[in-house]
Amino acid sequence: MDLGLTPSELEFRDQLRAWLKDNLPPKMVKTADNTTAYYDYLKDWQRKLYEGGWAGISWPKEYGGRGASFIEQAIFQEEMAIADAPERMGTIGQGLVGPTIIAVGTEEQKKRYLPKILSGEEVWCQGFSEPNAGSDVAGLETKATRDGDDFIINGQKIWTSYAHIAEQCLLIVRTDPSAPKHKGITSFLVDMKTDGISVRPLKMMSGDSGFNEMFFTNVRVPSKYVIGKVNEGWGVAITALANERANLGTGLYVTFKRNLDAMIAQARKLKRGGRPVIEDPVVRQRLAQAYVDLEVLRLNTTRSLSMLSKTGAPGPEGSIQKLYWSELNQRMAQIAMEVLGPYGQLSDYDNGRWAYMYLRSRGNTIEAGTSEIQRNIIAQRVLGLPRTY
Amino acid sequence: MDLGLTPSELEFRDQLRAWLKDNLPPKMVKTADNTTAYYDYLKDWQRKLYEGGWAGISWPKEYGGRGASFIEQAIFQEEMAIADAPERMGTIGQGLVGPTIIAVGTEEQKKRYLPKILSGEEVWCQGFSEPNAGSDVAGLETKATRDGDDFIINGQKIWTSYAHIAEQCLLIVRTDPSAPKHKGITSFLVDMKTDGISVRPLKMMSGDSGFNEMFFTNVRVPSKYVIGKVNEGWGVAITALANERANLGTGLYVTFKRNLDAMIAQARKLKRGGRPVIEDPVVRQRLAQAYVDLEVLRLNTTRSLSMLSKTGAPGPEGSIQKLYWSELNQRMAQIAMEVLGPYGQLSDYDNGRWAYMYLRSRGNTIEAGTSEIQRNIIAQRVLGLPRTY
Amino acid sequence: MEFDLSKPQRLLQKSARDLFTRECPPKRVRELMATDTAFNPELWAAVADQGWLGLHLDEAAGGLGLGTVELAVVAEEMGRACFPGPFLGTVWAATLIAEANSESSHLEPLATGETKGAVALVEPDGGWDPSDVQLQAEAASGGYKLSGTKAFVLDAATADVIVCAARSAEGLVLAAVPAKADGVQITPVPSLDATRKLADVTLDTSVAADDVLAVGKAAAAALERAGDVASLCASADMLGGMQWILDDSVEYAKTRQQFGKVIGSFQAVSHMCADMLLWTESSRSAVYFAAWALQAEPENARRAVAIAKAYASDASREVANRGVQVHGGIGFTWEHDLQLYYKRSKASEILCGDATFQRTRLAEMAFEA
Amino acid sequence: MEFDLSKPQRLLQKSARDLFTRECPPKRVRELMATDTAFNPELWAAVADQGWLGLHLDEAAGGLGLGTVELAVVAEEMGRACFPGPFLGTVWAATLIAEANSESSHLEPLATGETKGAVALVEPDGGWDPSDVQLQAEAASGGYKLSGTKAFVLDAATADVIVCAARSAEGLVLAAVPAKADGVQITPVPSLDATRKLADVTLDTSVAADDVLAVGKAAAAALERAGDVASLCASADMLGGMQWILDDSVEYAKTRQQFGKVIGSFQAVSHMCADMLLWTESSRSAVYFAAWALQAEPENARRAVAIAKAYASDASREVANRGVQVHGGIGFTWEHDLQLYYKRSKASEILCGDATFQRTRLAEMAFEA
Repeated sequence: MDLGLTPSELEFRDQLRAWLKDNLPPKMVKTADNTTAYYDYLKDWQRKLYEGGWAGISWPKEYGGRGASFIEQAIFQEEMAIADAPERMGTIGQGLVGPTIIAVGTEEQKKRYLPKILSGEEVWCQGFSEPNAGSDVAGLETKATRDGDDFIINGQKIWTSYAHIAEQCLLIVRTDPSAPKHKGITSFLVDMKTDGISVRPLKMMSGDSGFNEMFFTNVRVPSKYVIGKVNEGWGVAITALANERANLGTGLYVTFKRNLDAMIAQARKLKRGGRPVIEDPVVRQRLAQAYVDLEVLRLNTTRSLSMLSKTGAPGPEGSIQKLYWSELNQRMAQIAMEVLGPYGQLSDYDNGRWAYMYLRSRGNTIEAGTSEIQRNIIAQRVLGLPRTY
Repeated sequence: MDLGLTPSELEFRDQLRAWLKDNLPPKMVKTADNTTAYYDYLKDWQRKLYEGGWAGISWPKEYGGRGASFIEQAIFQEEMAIADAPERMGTIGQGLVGPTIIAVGTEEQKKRYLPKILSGEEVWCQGFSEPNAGSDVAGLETKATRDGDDFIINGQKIWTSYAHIAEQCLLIVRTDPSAPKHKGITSFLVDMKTDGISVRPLKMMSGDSGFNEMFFTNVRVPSKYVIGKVNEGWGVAITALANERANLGTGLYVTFKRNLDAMIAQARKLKRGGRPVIEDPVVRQRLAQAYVDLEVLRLNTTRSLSMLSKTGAPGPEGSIQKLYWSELNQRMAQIAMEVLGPYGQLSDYDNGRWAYMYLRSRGNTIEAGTSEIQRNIIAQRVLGLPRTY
Repeated sequence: MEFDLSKPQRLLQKSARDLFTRECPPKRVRELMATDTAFNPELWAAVADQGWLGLHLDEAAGGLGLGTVELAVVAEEMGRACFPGPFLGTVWAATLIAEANSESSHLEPLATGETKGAVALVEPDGGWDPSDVQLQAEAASGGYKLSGTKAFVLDAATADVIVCAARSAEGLVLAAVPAKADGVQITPVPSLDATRKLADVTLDTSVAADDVLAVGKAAAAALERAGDVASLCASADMLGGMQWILDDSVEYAKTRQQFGKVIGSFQAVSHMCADMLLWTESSRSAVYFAAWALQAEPENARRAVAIAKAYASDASREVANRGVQVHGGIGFTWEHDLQLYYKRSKASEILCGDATFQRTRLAEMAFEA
Repeated sequence: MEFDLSKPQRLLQKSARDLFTRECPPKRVRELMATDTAFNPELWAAVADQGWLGLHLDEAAGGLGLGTVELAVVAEEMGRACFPGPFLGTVWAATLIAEANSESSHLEPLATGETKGAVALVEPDGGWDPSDVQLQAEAASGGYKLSGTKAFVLDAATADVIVCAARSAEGLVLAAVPAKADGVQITPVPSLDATRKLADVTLDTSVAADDVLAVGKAAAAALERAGDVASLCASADMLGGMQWILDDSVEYAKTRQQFGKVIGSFQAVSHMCADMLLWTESSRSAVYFAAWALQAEPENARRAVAIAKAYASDASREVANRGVQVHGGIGFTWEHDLQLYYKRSKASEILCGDATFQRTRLAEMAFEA
């Protein structure tokens, strides 16, 4: 075990630090009201990273990545945290679709899609869930029928993050209704400008619209946009979901650490009963608990990237990360409320970030697979316990 | 809603107080080492209660009870708490077997058994669980076969509290192996001195032997000891279990309150880092949490007795009480450890009561139906959700 | 002894539930949420006509002369309906005036719903304890001059009269300040729960002798006692919310299908529902007892109320969290009514002091030798 | 960078596991538990022969010259085997001496296992922080006279030498006190974990100049640093215990049948196992990082150790609790080995300060501006 950096890793880090020093944008905090401006901000930052050669650290060079190791990817994230850099743009494209295309896409698909993911030019969404297929993703009903060399898609998707701003969609649909549930599914890479796709933002309880409903009415997609093989798309979906679980959390340490620091700053600033909140031993315990849990998140993430650099592909252990970060963020939101007291509920206080965080975090244990689904995966695929559903 | 007492309830209370003033024994705390002496202490106390007319408050007078209401039973428990009286003796007999005999026993059985339960003369145990029938009680394998007017019982029971000191046993066995699981079971009232019964104490992790294994080898029991009807014993078991859940917790407020008071006294006495532990705001929060939860236990219990006085028979809501008190006692044991710091682990400190409580409480969410079984009952029978097992 | 609602209390419960079902469906709640005040004159009149704004106050003061149990019954139903508007502010203010000076001319209009009220207690650096009050009250021409800022004042934006707690050389001062008086500035502050509005109140105003309700120990005692009634209402409101969330979640678990079964047939879901029931029913025991103690056992009332508020504050947060989880994505949308209860639950948790605050008080009451 | 055991570290892990499987099966653990000291000369020799008592100490001091990662690897395996006897007390004492005065003649015998040690830090009214040390040290004839009582001293009953922390006019004093010295009274105190024994130590004894290891800041620094090593060992021990409990519970969930199915096919059980895995693996990340930081990044070590001890203390309690619940009745019996791990887990949680203590320290380290 050696958490120290090799000379080349050190060089990587130093280069990155130097680059960040010159290129880091001013800070911006996401709230319920500034969604669009915030996306633009992240998009600009992504382009800057790409142009500087700092996008897709572990992706192949020929597709716009840096061709470095997963370790360097971990270093990258650590440095982003230290520099208090903006969170990652295009979670779906970078975390889920890209790795899936790298794993199972054709050469043509890799060349066509990967660089634009890294440059931020194309934002992706993921058309998996449906109204009657939430936790039971494979229960999907959206259909594609053959028409010559094309497929005609009809149906409805829901909970598609970024669909309202996305250029592309990784879509799974049923192509053989007579086959068993998991055997008649095909995956597509679909241009969101294709005729017949409409998107309706779904307002969340937090007031913003991160999720969408998507409706497909006779959407014609040529077969060259199939990824993987026809009727074997469930395997593609599994790859995508495994990458989602493994990757969604990795960039979050940056965001969470920033939140904790801001919570500590609030505790220093606010008084209750005339005394600074930070001096309250009960609050200190809670903040320290968040601090411990957050450092363990960092270590878990680094450790799993170190493992990934050996195995190459993310496994069911990603469910541990997903379970961990989603429940941690909810605990942190609750601790923020305890720090802030009555200020926590105010929609305008500190740009509304705390009230927003409290509400938004509630979705964490639902999106990208509920905590119950993650526990199912851990029990079944990591521990070898029988299926329970 | 009126939690005030009626004149006759007030009279009951005042009589009880006067009696307690003259009859309360000196205190004794249960530890891992004084099991036998402690039972004798409780047995003496039970006899005193019986002779004073204070046993079986809500049981019919003709069988040695007081013939009073469930409300008076609640008042009785409240007064026992106020007086810091010993906990109830013979939980199984008073809480489970007695109410079952009252509900489904013959007149002869009532006359024979009930008074001796109340006087403490006969301690009861409950032969339900088996090595392969724990949570799945109806999966029992102990068999009884007809031999003229007798039954011959063979098999093994486990987790039978008090079996090592009990005079009588409420036993359930399989009398029709060909019938569906729940249809071939018969309940018996069995004298523990009958030939062929042997008892082996099961040492618990806490070091004492509250539970036992019971072995039945050709045990001959005349059919007059059947309670309920042959092959309809599962209904008797259900009645017994419902009473167990409803009654097991009611007397516990006394014990728990005494523990909390002792914890507060410890927090006052012990110092950590030179300061009395009671001044530590983190510990105060935890103690106050126990205080709140404990008062809610008292209120839940009183409320459910008040309901019972209308319905007459305990329902599945008893599972709420069981779930509540068992998890509360574990939380309190944990809080005790936080109050005591390193002293908590010492087997001799304060007569070893805290180390014992910490270990013993761990069994609370297993005995008398695990928390998982209680949640099943609540979900299925109170909330009307489907069966999940 | 009967630890259950009496027949008349059941009738009151039913008529409240019927009225809110009829007059205050979620659609109306949402319309009012979107306004600045969450106030609707017809809805207000419907409640005032029932006498529910003075339910527990003496008939001489314009009330119905019933008890705090009846008040809790109505407050629970309001929670179950997410009833919008200044009910709690008005009841709190009326109770405080009744406790501090029942002769005050402000009392009857509040008790009958003719006017609306608010209580200005907490300050920007303060807490929910009366001892935290620092807003300056200087004796002037028989009355007091008040100057300073109050924060998180519930229902101030709709109030006709604001009962303000201040500190003078003589100790605590309680003053009835007309909202339109010179030197009173009310600034709405938007918050999670849009059904009941908060505001900052800045004061630089003179209060006439008549409007000084109480000073010193009498003021402190009235503040405690009225605070207990307000805490009870907040707890009962949470109880009603928990019941709604539980019912709705169980219903959803019985109908929503995944993997070819209703989700309630998975233990992960059904056991969550069982825990929700435990928290809800335990809260009910605590809230009903506190309601009864306030009217029948004043010596135990503070403790009983603190227990109810502590327990229900934690329980209601957990029930609301589990409710969203049982629903999955749909429970996280703006369209689903669960969000109304989720947010109101958080506001009630904070109001009058959260569980940590209550436990701190209880430790003082229960642990000192 | 590699966040995983290296090949030699894996080999060490395997040889430790093999040795304990062979030499220290549960039957032997139970035999030793029942003795006054939990000490067995052959078992001790087996470990000493491997050099594991001085694993991380310099070769000059009789050690193997390996790092704290290797120490953690062995400590984890000891936890997994409930290894009885004075390993931790001896390692702690040797580390403390090495830090305070590596020239001391007491060091080498401890590092080679020729003698056994203990550290007397906590006092009856004190805590785990060196600043709590109050035991009196009075300068006398070049050395010190120590008087007072130490409590909860791990492995004192078997110790040949007890390193005692005391307070003098010159600040903290660290002294190596022979257990058999005049005026040293060791009173065993039975506790939950019978695999590692505690004792009270009463001192009224003189320490010669040679046995004074350090005074003032040097003493405080050595105490901190050796305390971190002891905390690491306790955390690694808990990690090994968690792994055993997890493995055993999962195995049981796969075989035990109820209602015609293995109990692992019920979500209530399988989700408990999933949580146990999460806690165990997260503890592993924290413990391995702390082990590495102690040898490679001294400036981050204290923080990393406090994080590991805080996280593992809470996690190990939860894992142990869930382990019993998964097993049901059988897991609550004396016969089942789970009880050994359950009790040892609690003792390790307390040792060197529980999670609350660690969080208090971390707040000081991390939150001050």
